[in-house]
Amino acid sequence: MLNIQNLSKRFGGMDVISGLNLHVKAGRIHSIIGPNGAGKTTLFNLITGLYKPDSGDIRFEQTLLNPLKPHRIAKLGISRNFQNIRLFSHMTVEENLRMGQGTQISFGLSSLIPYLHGNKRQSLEGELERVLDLLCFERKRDLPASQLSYGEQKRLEIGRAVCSGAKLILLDEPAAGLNPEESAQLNEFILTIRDHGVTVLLIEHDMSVVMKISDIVTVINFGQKIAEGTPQDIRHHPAVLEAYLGSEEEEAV
Amino acid sequence: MELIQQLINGLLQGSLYSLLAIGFTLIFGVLSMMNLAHSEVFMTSGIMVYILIDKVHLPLYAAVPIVLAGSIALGMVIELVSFRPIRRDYHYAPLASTIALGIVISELVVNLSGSDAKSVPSVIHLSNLQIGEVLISSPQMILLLVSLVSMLGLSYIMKSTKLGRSMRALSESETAAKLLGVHVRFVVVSTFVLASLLAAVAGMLYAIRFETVSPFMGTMVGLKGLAVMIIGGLGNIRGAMIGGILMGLLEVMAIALPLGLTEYADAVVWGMLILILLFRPTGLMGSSVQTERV
Amino acid sequence: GSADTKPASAPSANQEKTATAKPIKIGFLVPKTGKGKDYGEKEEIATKIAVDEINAAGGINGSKLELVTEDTAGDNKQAVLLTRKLEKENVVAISGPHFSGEAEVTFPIANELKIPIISYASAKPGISAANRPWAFRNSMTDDKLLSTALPVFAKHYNVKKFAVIYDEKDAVSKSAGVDVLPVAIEKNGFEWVNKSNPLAIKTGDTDYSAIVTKVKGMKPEAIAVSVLYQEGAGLVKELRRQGVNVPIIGTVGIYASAFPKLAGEAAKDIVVGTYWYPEIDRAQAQEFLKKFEPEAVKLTPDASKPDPYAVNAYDNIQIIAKQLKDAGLNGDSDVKKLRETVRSGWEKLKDYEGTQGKMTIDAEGDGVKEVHTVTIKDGNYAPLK
Amino acid sequence: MEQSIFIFAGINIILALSLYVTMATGQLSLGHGAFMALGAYVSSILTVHFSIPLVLSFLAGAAAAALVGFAIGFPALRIKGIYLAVGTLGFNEMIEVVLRNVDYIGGASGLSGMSGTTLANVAVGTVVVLAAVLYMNRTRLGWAFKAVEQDEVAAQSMGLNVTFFKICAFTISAGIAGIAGAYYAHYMFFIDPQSFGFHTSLLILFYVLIGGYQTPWGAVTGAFLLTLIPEIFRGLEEWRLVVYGIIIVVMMAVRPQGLISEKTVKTIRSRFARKQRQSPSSISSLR
Amino acid sequence: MTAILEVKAASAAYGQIQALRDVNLDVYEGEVVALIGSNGAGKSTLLKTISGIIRPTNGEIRFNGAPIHQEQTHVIVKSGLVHVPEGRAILKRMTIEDNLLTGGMYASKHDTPHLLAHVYDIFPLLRDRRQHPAGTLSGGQQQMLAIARGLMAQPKLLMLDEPSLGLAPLVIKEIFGLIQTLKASGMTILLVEQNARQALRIADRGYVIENGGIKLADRANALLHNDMILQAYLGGAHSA
Ligand SMILES: Nc1ncnc2c1ncn2[C@@H]1O[C@H](COP(=O)(O)OP(=O)(O)OP(=O)(O)O)[C@@H](O)[C@H]1O
Ligand SMILES: Nc1ncnc2c1ncn2[C@@H]1O[C@H](COP(=O)(O)OP(=O)(O)OP(=O)(O)O)[C@@H](O)[C@H]1O
Ligand SMILES: [Mg+2]
Ligand SMILES: [Mg+2]
Repeated sequence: MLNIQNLSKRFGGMDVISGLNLHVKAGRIHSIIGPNGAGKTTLFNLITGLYKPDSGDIRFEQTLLNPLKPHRIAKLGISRNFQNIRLFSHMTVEENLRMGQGTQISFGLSSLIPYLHGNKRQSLEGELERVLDLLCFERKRDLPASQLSYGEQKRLEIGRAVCSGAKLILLDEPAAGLNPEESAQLNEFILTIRDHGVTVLLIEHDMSVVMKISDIVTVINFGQKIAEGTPQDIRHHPAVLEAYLGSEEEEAV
Repeated sequence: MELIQQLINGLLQGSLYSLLAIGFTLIFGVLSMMNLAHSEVFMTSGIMVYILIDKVHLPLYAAVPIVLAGSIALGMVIELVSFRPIRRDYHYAPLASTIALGIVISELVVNLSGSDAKSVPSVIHLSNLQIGEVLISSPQMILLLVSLVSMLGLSYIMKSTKLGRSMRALSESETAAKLLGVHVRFVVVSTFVLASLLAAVAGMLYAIRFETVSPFMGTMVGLKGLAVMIIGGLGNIRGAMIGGILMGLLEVMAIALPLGLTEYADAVVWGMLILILLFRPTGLMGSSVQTERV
Repeated sequence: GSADTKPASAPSANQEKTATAKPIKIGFLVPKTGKGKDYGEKEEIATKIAVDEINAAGGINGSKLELVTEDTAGDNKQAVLLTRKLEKENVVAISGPHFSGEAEVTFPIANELKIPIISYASAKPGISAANRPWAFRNSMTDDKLLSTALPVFAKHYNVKKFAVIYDEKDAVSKSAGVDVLPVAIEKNGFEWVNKSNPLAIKTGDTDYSAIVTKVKGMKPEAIAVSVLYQEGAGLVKELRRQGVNVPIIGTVGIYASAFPKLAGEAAKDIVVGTYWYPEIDRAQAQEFLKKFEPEAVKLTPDASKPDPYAVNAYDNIQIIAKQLKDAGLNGDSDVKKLRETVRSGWEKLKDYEGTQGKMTIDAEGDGVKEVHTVTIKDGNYAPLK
Repeated sequence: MEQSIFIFAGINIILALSLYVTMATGQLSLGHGAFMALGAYVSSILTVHFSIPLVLSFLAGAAAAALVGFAIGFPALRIKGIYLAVGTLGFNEMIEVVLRNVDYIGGASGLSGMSGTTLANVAVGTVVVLAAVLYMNRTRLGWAFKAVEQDEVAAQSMGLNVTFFKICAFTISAGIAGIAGAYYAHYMFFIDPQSFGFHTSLLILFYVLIGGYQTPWGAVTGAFLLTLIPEIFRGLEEWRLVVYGIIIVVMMAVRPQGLISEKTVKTIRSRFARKQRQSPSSISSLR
Repeated sequence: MTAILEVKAASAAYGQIQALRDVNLDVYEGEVVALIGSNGAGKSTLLKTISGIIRPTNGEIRFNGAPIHQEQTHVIVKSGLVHVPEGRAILKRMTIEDNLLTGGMYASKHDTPHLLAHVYDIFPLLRDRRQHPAGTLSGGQQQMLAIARGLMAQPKLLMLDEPSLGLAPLVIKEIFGLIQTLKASGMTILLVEQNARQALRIADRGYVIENGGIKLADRANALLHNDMILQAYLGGAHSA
């Protein structure tokens, strides 16, 4: 579904991503892990078009993403959340989710015409309620995003990404700031959306999430892939232990 | 020869813009908000010079400290009423507030001293410097030196001192600065004091050079100062200096060169501003390194 | 029109003292705040002197004169608003406004509402002509002033090569600098050194070093400046500072009672054509000055002499009062009739003897008066001899 | 009160709404005087020189302004915040200089002879513009503007074409300002370049900031109040402007978000709509 | 042992929203105290209230015996109570070193180089990039900078709001190790963590906060084995 070949990106003389190949299969939960500064977020930024690659190809279902603007890429069916929260802080929870549907319905001049897309709007309403429900935001739906706590904002961002109805969702550290109980709920949530046929590309440092739900894990360091495999393989991979996990101990679930 | 004279004219004319822009940029650099009443401090200090010398008949050396003190007080008042009550989230509010305050200040001056321009008696006659055929106005020369010195001094302060770091921290985030132990009020007030001092010096030297002050003299010069700040890059003190000189030179050259642009001198200046922004959206010396991570 | 006057209301001194008739209201548009404040305040003094004089002398056929003063702040929008407001208040005529921009917007309204309006200061050519028959200006435009003053000036200093500097932002100065001065210079057969090379400053400028350096290089024998007096003072100072000591002739904008002090030592060999200067040799003028100066000195001690505009404002009231008095009308008369009387009075005004010598309103609705070529001597305007 | 005041109030409300539209996408413009000038000049030339009907000339004025707004929108994309504010101010000044030097339109002397603005047609114009802006705000287009204002990067990732929305806002806004300019010109009988200088742009900014930039209602309120206040204080004579300034300073200190904020509107709306709102939520809580 | 920090019946609100209710909390000198609770419980609000970013509506807060609930933040910081906030509050345009130096504002000229060297030793990565704008750092790197900056202030009491946020497992271990080292060197620490299990492991005592009020306070070890806590905050019993 997503095919990345020989991708490279430099910042100020530093190779942040160098010659990375990545293959994401449809309907999977594909995790990316790696030390801080390994280039994971940069990879997301490259996929979603916020950064332009120095070299290499990114293909999504045959479409070459390299020359596309971020909003085009979003419209192709790729949505994401942000590691540093970027909510529409003056909008309410509900409005934020509604903005997430931007890929599904035109927000342009045609929206000035009343009653256009009536059916579509209705179905989007339903979907919105469902997400509100799933994320337990019903009580806070009318609260401005700025008045949520960190963890709540984090959850809202995930909800917004999910609302887009995208085929591929990129989640950057969704569990950061959630307590174990909540990340367990998050696991359920991610599995649910996967079961709805959505592909998930996940960056996460919380191994209780990664190891439990990933179908495949890619480990990168210094912008290069150092390992790839099932969670079981990765857990015992020496290079990964050395660079990322540290000595093997009680991560076991 | 004429060209050299014109270059000097431009340099000197620009130094006034520089000095004002340094004040503008200093305040922006700390608060990330604009003080559009800053040019009224310049105007008021000019008017104060006139009142103290022409009406109160003080000698210049006695007038100077009073003007400086008055301007600092005015700067502090501006801070008190237009900035202190307003939280960062509402960064537009000081725009309206300081414009309105500027109106209040200039209308007060008009009501108290009339709307006419006033001639300042030449108590000290700083004679012009004549080098060959080139004529250099001494007060403007001083203005240029003051701008240079304050640029160097302030750049150093901003870069390498505790106060400077506090200022920069404050400009990015008030909460973060507080958590790091920055005494917010002290830093803000010091900034206004510094900026007002510069404006006062500019106002006084202007009064001495042109021997005329008026309640409206802040408007046009202030607008140019604003443009200069933008040309240099918000918060960049060296940028403000260079921008001012550039603006002065350009203004003079629009008149001096036989391009038929005299009537369009202003358009040339603003055109340059727009051009610069097109190619460098954050000014000549504004940081182009993208620090906003996604 | 004595036929209109009822026999019973034959003028009598005692009746006037008791003032049985309703007062006659005159509107007065004046900039009392903002950029024109200092002018406006003096215009108000002068106007009040005129009103007081008339009321002290018994008013107009049994009516007191009542002034309705409105502050335009020099702002076109407010001038529009206030003109309509004054009309609603049933004023008989409006004296004002001051600025040409304000005249541009108020004259059409006056024309539409059929109320006479007489500006005492506007000097931009053509505004009254475009708004016949209700708009007038008791002021003179540059073309008329310069056609007299320029030859006198040139002859006096024996100069033939002129440079022209004008203010491109101020409409009056620009039209004088672009249309009037060049014509006058060439008509007199003089040379215009910067013909292909316009020299412009603009209102609000303060540093004139560049333009002066440029003029200096052109080596003119004389300089004609079409600028307002505040900019004018700065400009001549800079000219003198850079050693350009040629004589200077100015347009209307440069004549101001505050100018000599503002220009200081630089105010040498500066000539301007005017229909008024304080030393003018007329009893009425000196009488007016005696009342005016003690008031004005309280406001602007440096410039207590009236500008031509204040004098015009004074004359405006006197002329209107005289017209109504002569027509035998008072405050009880129909306001439409009063207005028409004033209008036709102005239209026909000829050789009126006011403070400034004979004045006439020409077919365009503008004043035509005797022109004096004056220069600055000891900080005062005096005839060029 | 004199009806001129209401005419000016109407024109100012249109201006404030126009600036509101750009500010809705987070673009602070101090160049709206120039757009107003374009509308004023184009419509005036059409009515005075070509005797085109008023309505058509107004539309042409708006279109001309919108076109320039569209053109300005592109460079404005890269320029943000205060840079954009001062850049547009520079644009305003440049347009003024250019207008001053074009003889066909009267140069510094200005242009006169227009007429036709009445209280009735200003009222219609104001209501139509207000209704349009309010409607726009409720559509997804309005939401997109808000999203762009709050976070461009996030908006892009929601599939919103930030470029399109920003230029769209600039174009619409300039067009609205052009309409205001046309009304102004045909009321004043006379226009000159100075009537549209940066002072005008600053005044427009005032209306929006004092009234509140978060909603169209704020812009309307600000424009209306600030048109009226100077008239109410006429009795203060020369202290009028001082008092005016002080009022604004105090207002900003007390309500930096402007008189009418989004919250105000919401509170008022929910007060009216309380009953309807409560029923569905109580049903869902029963479930 | 004396309480270095005493929070007595403190309440705080954001406008109408009551975020803290009658919170009582003590931290004794040399302790590590963990504060746990779910999203929106009020943990960050409590820290903000202590450090003077928001004013309590009620109650009293004392640091070293002196009341601080009316003090300005910079005074509180100067007295040795330092708060490393959630969301990092990095000064993005300033270089990493300037960030650190600003953090070490009240250190003497003499101490500053040593302090710098010290934190660079803890986070060598920061040394490599010390002249870069801090905004270019990756999320986790920014978190390290925030912690390092807190250390620069040489606090007596350090309040860490989710220090492990966004850090790789290896680094989290280091951070927890660091906390223990700091404790050993005599620093007192108030720790807010979602990673409750690890937090409680290194803490002496723990508080559980829920809906803006303290629900439970006990020795950390006891909390670790409290069934209710296990269920609600530690992700269930099965992994104990
Ligand atoms: N715009 C930029 N300018 C300069 N350097 C950058 C920029 N973006 C990323 N980098 C650098 O690239 C490296 C990788 O950053 P990235 O954010 O991708 O890391 P990450 O793997 O997401 O780390 P973390 O787990 O800490 O979030 C970092 O060293 C960062 O400083
Ligand atoms: N700026 C704010 N304005 C209004 N309400 C706020 C604000 N910040 C937080 N709140 C509210 O206060 C409550 C407590 O928030 P706080 O940030 O203290 O939670 P927390 O325990 O730190 O949660 P998290 O683990 O998600 O960081 C939350 O319900 C939140 O909605
Ligand atoms: Mg990252
Ligand atoms: Mg928190």
